[in-house]
Amino acid sequence: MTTPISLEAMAASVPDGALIALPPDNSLPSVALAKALVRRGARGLRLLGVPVAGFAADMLIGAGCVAEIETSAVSLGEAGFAPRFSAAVRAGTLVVRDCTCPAVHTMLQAAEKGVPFMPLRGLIGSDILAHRPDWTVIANPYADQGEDPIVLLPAISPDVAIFHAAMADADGNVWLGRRRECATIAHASKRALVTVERVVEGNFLEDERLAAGTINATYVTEIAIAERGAHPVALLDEYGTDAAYVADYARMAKTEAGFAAWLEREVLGPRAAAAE
Amino acid sequence: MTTPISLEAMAASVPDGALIALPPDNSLPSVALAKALVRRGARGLRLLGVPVAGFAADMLIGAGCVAEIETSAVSLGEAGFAPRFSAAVRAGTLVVRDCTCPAVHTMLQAAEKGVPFMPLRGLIGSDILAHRPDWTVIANPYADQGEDPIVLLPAISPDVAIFHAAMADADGNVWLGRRRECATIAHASKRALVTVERVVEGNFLEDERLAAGTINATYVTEIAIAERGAHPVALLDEYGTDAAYVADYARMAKTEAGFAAWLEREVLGPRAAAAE
Amino acid sequence: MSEIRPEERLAAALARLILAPDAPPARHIAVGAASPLPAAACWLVKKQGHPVRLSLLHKRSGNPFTEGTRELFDLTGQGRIDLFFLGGGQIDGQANLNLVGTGAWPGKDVRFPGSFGSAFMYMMSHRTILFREEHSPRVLVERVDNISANGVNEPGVFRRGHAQALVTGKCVFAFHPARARFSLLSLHPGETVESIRAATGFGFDAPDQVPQTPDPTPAELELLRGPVCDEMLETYPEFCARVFDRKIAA
Amino acid sequence: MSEIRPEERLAAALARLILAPDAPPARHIAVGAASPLPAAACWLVKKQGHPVRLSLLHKRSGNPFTEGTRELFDLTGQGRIDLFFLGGGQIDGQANLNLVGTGAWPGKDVRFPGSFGSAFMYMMSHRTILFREEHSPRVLVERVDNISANGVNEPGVFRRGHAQALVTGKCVFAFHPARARFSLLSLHPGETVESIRAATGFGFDAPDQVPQTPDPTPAELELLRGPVCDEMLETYPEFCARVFDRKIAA
Repeated sequence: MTTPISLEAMAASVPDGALIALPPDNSLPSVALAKALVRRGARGLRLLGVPVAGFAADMLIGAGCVAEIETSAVSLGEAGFAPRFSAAVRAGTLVVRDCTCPAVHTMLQAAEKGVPFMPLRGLIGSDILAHRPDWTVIANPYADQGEDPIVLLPAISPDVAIFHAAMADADGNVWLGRRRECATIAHASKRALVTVERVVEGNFLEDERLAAGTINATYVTEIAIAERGAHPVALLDEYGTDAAYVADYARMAKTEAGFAAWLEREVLGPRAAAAE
Repeated sequence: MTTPISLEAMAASVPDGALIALPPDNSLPSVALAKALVRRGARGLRLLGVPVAGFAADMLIGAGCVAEIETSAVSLGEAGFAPRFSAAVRAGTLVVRDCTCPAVHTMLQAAEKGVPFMPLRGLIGSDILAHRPDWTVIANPYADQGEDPIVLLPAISPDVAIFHAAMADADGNVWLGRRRECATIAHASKRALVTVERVVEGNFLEDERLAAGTINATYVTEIAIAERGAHPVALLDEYGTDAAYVADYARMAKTEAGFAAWLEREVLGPRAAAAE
Repeated sequence: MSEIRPEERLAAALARLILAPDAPPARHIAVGAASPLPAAACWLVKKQGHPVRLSLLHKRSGNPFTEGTRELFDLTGQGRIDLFFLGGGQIDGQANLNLVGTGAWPGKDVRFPGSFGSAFMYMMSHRTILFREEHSPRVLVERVDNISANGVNEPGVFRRGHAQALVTGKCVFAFHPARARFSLLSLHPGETVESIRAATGFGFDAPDQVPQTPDPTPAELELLRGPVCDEMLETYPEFCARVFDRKIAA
Repeated sequence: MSEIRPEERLAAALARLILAPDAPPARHIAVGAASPLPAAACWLVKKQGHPVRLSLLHKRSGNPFTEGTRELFDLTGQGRIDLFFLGGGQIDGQANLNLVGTGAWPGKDVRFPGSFGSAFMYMMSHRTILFREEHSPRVLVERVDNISANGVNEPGVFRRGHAQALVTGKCVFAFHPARARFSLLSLHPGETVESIRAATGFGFDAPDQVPQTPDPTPAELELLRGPVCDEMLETYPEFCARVFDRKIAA
């Protein structure tokens, strides 16, 4: 049985410097917890975009919370390039470890299986590989002929998985439907901090309709209730993307001053705090 | 849009000698299709138990349909040892490739990812490994120190995946809830033949409650309707195990004559055919 | 029929490449790029009655994947994706793609969003159609600053497919993996081989006679403006409003 | 309290091993063996108020896994399974397990069902309790005919845990991985070191004084016959009827 904690207590439990895995904007990021991390003044975070990063990552970078990011892309989708990410790359204040989507999934799946590495096809000839001294190319021992070089990727086990789910049950299981990359992230990570819209009675694992979209409580370290916790990102069939909110962010965050004003209004200021 | 075919047409589409992946008795085997394969007189089949084999495999072995089996176990569960499997091992008429559960999953996951191999911990020191010349031990290239030997398992891509699902929709997607090993089997296999209790309107992928337990039609080659198609095995929350039926099988199949009588009564005879 | 819009010509050109008889069959196409034109081309092929499965990664409802985003890459690894579309901030004469950025790694000059799955999809799909509307020496360069996904590989490296073609706002190039070079396939109205050379940073081959990229047929236009637009309205409302003058009913 | 059944003693002995203060904590236990006794022991620990998570693989409803059976092995690979139970058709003095069969590989003499996940679980769980009610030279052998899962490994092989103990119908052995040997921990009523030696095919160490396996306490018996039985009725009806004289209400 898991008792929900507050969003601020959850943010406080994430240490500076932690390696944090975040799903992308189409797969249930906890923007609410990202805002709480900005409020607590987190520093030196290392982000892993699974497999890409979006709104929450750009905000955390802009707020100075992030030292490193490993991801296949940072993008605001329809709203364009991620402005604070781009500025940080230009300024050289952010360590960027470029990746490619299936490599992120593969490194997490290796951790999920408890193996030190997993192979992946492709990648050979890309500068991504050339810039990853932690990736290895070996000769495929099962090759029909020749060397057949193939990339081995190391397992990655994030310190903290952070995502938003539709609901938790009385036993601490969380339900997020088909967004199963969040399950892989939770399996691979040392801790999983999950915000939810609501906590409901019963046990999702007893319900055949819900079980397949459920992450077992065994992987869930803490739950916090955050209504509309994915906003401005969509949550399954519960609410859509707030494109105007993202576009407004993209516009304001083009400059450091504009971003600071946005942060004050939406995250730090008294009006923002009251809205949480 | 997939139009269901008949069970007998589905059985006819499985060629002699095919490598067939079957889920175990707790995970939606299509016993109905296995019986149809017996009726069509299939020969030389190679079975893969994912990760173990049960009632359907024992029946297929007894009926002379099977040349080889790769599995982590063959068992009738509460009803004890699998009698026709045991007899075939004793008689030396069956090639048995012993495996261990996570190795079966890993070999299928390698095929699912399109990589030629995947590593797995454990296994070193077991005679299973000693009897698998197709498994390789390498030094872990990511070892902190020493050789750190680790097993590499080759990808396995069955010719046909066979399982039973609760339902199919109008677009040919099938739903089987949390029994996701069937999804992995389907992803890894060249063809997937799925029997279902019923076909319903709509599209499961449009329903957030059902999507997570759905296998996309892109992996489903053919669908056949087989009511109570898992019987005597349980189907999710729809029907339970028919323990008396399995116990009766276990008793009769102890001898070749008893098995032949059972087969005549339950699979081949006019009464059996009428019941399908 | 009203005037043909450039986007309609591009969609029809892409559709013809999808159906090219000398290419392997496109039974399952995944469309992940943000540009709506490849999606329009795929819908056009489907509405023409060809039995093709479309996995549209930008579709808001009815996401086809139930293993999360991993499933697209697994599907492609399995060899089930016959055709994919890619673009790039820079594309060079050997069909290398740069989605990372210009200047020193990882894009110290202008940073693009990132490579997404290109380093995998380009090698593991059976074929890829490259699409970039902007045709300029800034985009089509002699050599990309950074390679997100490479156009060709050394012999002995497992690779399932290559670029089939590159479609731009000015022309269609075919790509020849064996010699790692583009050749001019057709010119959009108003373009010449010389105008293309002037706008292109990389060298390419051109036959003596380069045909014009055909107009969409009336049947194609009818499909594009009707049933294709119907399918695209939810995902690409701005595109449908601009190109087809259609808006979602309030 | 009525007479103590042998099964009750075994369940209590298993529960004490689960809680052994010198063993790593059992926060998450998976029970996959067909025998109901390890399940009863786990429920006893839980009903005593210890915060333990049980994943019961034979539970008909509410299967804890949503990735199919793969998830148990992934969980164990992640190091999240603190304790597992294994048995075997043969168990030898180095804690090797044979679940394959006797005679030549793969069990030409008597074929058992097979190794299941033992070759992985035995090495990747933090600890394993071996359980086999039959205590005879046929089962407890000097050297197993075939090794499904090995008791110890060469140095340098990654292994997370070993057998903690072997519980039989006659006694409890402790296992010492460093010297790959069992020692006698306690004797069930009526047994002596000599009777154990006579019934055991492998050599083992024994201290000068071997204590008796304690009786279950009245509190343990009350829990076993009440709330533990309640939890087990659905999955193990025959066991509950035989040991606790309890049947599912019609």
